[in-house]
Amino acid sequence: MTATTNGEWTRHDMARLAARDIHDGAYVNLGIGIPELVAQCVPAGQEVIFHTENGLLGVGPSPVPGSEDPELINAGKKPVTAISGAAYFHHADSFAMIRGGHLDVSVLGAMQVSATGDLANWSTGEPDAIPAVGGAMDLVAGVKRVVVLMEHTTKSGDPKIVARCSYPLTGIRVVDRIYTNLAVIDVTAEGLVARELAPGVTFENLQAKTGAPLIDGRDHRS
Amino acid sequence: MTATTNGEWTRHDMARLAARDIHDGAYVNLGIGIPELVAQCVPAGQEVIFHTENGLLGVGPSPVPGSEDPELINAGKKPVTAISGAAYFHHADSFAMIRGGHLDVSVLGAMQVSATGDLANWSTGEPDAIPAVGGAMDLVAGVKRVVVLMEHTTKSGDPKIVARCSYPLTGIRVVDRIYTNLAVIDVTAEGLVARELAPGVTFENLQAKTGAPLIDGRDHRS
Amino acid sequence: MINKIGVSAAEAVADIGDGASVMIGGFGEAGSPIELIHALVDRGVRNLTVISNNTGSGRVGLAALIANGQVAKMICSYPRSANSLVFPELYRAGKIALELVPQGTLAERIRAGGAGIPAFYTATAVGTQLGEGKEVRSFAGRDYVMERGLRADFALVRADRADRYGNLAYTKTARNFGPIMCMAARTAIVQVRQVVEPGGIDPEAVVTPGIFVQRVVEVASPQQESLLVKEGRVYP
Amino acid sequence: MINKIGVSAAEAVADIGDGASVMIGGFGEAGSPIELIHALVDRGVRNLTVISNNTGSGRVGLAALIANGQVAKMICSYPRSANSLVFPELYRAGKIALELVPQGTLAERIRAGGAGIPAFYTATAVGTQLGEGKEVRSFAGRDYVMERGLRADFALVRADRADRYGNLAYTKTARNFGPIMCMAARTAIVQVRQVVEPGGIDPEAVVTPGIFVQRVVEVASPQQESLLVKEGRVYP
Repeated sequence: MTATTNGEWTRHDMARLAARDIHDGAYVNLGIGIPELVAQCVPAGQEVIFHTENGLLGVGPSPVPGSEDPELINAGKKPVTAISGAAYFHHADSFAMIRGGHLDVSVLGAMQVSATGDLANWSTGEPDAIPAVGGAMDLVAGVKRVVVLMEHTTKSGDPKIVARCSYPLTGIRVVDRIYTNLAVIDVTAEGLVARELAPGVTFENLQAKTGAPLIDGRDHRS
Repeated sequence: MTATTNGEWTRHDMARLAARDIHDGAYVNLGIGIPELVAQCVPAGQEVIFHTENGLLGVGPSPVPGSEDPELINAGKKPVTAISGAAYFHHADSFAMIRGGHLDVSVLGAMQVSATGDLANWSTGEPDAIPAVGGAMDLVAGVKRVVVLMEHTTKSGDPKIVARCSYPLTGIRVVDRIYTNLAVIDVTAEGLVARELAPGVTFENLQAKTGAPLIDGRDHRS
Repeated sequence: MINKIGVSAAEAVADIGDGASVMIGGFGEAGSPIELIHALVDRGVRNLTVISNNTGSGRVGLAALIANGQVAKMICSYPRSANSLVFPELYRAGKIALELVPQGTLAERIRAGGAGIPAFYTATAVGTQLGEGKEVRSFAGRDYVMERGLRADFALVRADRADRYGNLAYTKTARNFGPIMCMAARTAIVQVRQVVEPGGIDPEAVVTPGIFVQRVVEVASPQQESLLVKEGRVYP
Repeated sequence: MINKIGVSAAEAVADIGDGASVMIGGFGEAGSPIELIHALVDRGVRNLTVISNNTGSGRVGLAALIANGQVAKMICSYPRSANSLVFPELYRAGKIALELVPQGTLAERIRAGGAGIPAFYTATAVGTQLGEGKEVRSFAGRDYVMERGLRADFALVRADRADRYGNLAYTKTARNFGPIMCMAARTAIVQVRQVVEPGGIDPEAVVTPGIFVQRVVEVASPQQESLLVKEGRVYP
C-alpha cells in the first residue's frame, strides 16, 4: 500500500483497501465522490458487479471521451458504460434490490459517523441549506454491509468520527466499517475498533483525531 | 338478438349483450366459463384488449388445433394466442393492473349475487370442498366495473340472485350488472333494476325466479 | 469470475433440507420447473412449506412432491384443477395444511418479500373469509386488509435463457411467478432451456437481473407436464 | 381502433389545469420529457404539485416550469445539483414548498399508487428527520415507517418507442421513473423518439404495457437538456 509523504493514505489507497475487502462476485453500490474510486481497484482475477440506483446492474468503466451517452449515467449523473451482461430496470425494481437486501456492499461518503455506527451524510441541517437525500437512506437501511470512505477529519481538523452525530442522521446503527486516510475502523458491539493504521499514524495520534474512544484491534484483525 | 325456442337467451346471447356494453378501447378481463364467450362477440369496428391475469395483455383467438403452445395459456389454463401488439409481464405486474384500477371491465361467472351486489363465486363452503380462489377476489376489488354472466337459476331452479348470499363471499358490493338467460339487471343504490328481458320472459315471471325484489327499469334504460 | 451455471439439478437442490420453505414457479404447467422439482423428490426431504399458485397435476412435478409426503403445508391460490388428484386426497385426509391466498395478494406478498416490504395494505378479500383475522384499516374512506411480505429459503423457477451472471429471459405466459420468486428467495435456483453468453440477452430485455439468481441449471429439453399426465406417468 | 398516437405536445397537455398533480419522469436529464414540459410551460397553468426526482437544471425543462412560477410544491428526493439554480432560489424565498422523500421510498410510493396499494412499511428513514411524524411499527423485531402510495392526475414521461396501443420501450438509464409514473397517473402522457407498428416492440421486451399509457407524442429529435444549459438557453 502506498501512502502520501506524511504517511497517510491517499484516496486511492482508501479505495484499494475497501476494494480488497469486497468478496469476489459481490454486488456493490458506490456512492458519489471517493467511493467511486473503488470501481478501479477491484483485485485482478475477481469480478464485482456494480449497481447504480438509477437503473443499471453492471456499470462499466467511464466512457472514452466523446462517446458519452446522456442516457447512460450513474447516480451521480456522470456518464458511464455498461458491461456485457448488464441489465436495465426501472427505479422501483432498482430499489427493490436495495431495500430487499440483495446488494452485498454499499460504499458511501460521510459527514459524520458515530461510535455506534450512526451515519450522517445528507444534510448539514443549516437553515438555508437545500435538503437533498437521494438514495442514501434507502442504501443504509437495505444493503447487507455498509462501509464509509471519508477523510478522517474535516478541513478544519474536527473529528468526523464522533460520540454522537450532530448533523441530521441518514440511518441509525448502520455503518459496519470506516476507511479514512488514517485508519480502517470497525463498528462493533464493543465499540470502535481500529484494525489498520496508515504507515505514518500511531494509535495515540489516531485517537487524538477521533471524537470517540477507539479500541486497538491491530492484533486480532477480522 | 336470437333466443332459444322458449324465449330465453342462450349463452352466446348473454355474451353478445355483455360485449355490446363494453366500450371501444376497453381493457377487459374475462373469467372462466360463459365469460370466455365475450371475446368472440366484440362488435365489428370496435377494439377491445383482453387481459389474462397470468401475464398477458392482448389475448387473441384460440389457436388453430395442433398449434397450441403450452407456454401461452389463459387464466383457465387453456391455450390462447397473442395479438400483434401484445405484452407479457410477471404476476405482480399483472395484478398491479387489476388492483390499481387500470382494467375497465371484469366479466365473471357467479354462484350467487346479492341485492346489494355482493358476489359469491369461489366456494360452496361445504366441509369437504377444496377451497380455491384464484384471482377472483383481486378482480372484484380492483377492476372499475364488475359484471356477472350466469344462468338465472341453479340447475334445481333455485334463484342465484338473492337477498343475501349464503355462500362465502368473493367481495362486498362489487357487482355492477348481471347478465342471465332471462334478463339484464343493474345493481343500483335503489335496488336491483331489470333493464332488459329476454323475448319470452315477463317481469312477473322474472321476479318469481329472483330471490330479491326487482325494479322494472325497462322504461329508463341507462 | 462469476459463474452461476454448471451444476446439475441434483447438485442445485442439494442443500434444501427438511423443513425448508420453497417457492415453486409456474401457473399450471407453464413455467413449472419440473426437472428441479423431480430432483427435490429424489432428495426425499420432508416437512416442506411450498409456495406455488397451484398444486400440480397427475403424479408428476409438484403433484409428485406432494404425493411423496414431502409437503407439510401449501400456500397457494388455486389448489384445485382438472387433473389435480393428489392434493385434494391428502387435504381431505388432514395430511397437508393449506393457506389459501388470493392470487394477486399472493403475487404482491412475494414481490413485497423480495423488495424488503414487511407489510402492505390491499382491498382484496376485505369482508370475506380470506380477510378474517387480518387487520383492517381505512385509507381515504375505503377498507383494506394488511398483508405480510413473503420470503422463502429457496425458489425453484423455470426460465428460457440465462447467462453466467444469472440474468434471465422467459417465454410468454411461462414468466408468471418466476421473476418475483427469484426476488423473494434467499437462494433462487433456475432451470433454463438455454445458456447464452453475457450480452446474449439484450440488457433492455432482461426480465430477472442476475442479482436475484444464485444457481442456474441448463435443461435443454424439459419434460412437458401435460404430456406426462396424459401418459399416466408417475414420478419417480 | 385504439390509437393513442397523433396528438401534438400542446394537445397532449391541454387538459392539465391549475392545481393539478403531475409526475415528471427523468433522473437528471436522462428520461426527462423536455418537449412535454415546455408545452406545459406554454400553457402557463399554476399551482401545480410536481413529483420528480430532481428539480431541473439551468432555465429549461423542469427548471423553466419552476422558474415560471407554475409549481407550488415539489415532491422529490434530490432538489440540488450542479446546475440547479432556480429551485434553491425560490425555496429560500419561501415561494415553493418541498416534500423531501428518500429516493427508494419515492419510487416505491409511486409504484404502490399505481398498484392499488394505499400504504406499505419500509425501514428507510426510521429514526431520521424524514421519518418524523410517520407511524412506526415493528415487524419481526425491526422498526419500519408507514409510507403512503402516491398517485397523480398526470404523468409526463419520455420513452424511446411506442406503438398505437401505448406499449413502451425505453433506453438505458433513461428508463428510471417512467414505467412506475405511467402506472400511477390517471393520465400518462409519453413522448417517444419513434412510433412503431404493433409488434414492433417484442412482446417479451415491452417495459410499459399500453394499459398504463393514455397519450403518445412523437418527438423524433428531442432537445438535450445539458446542451441547452451549456448554451445558457432560457425557456420560453
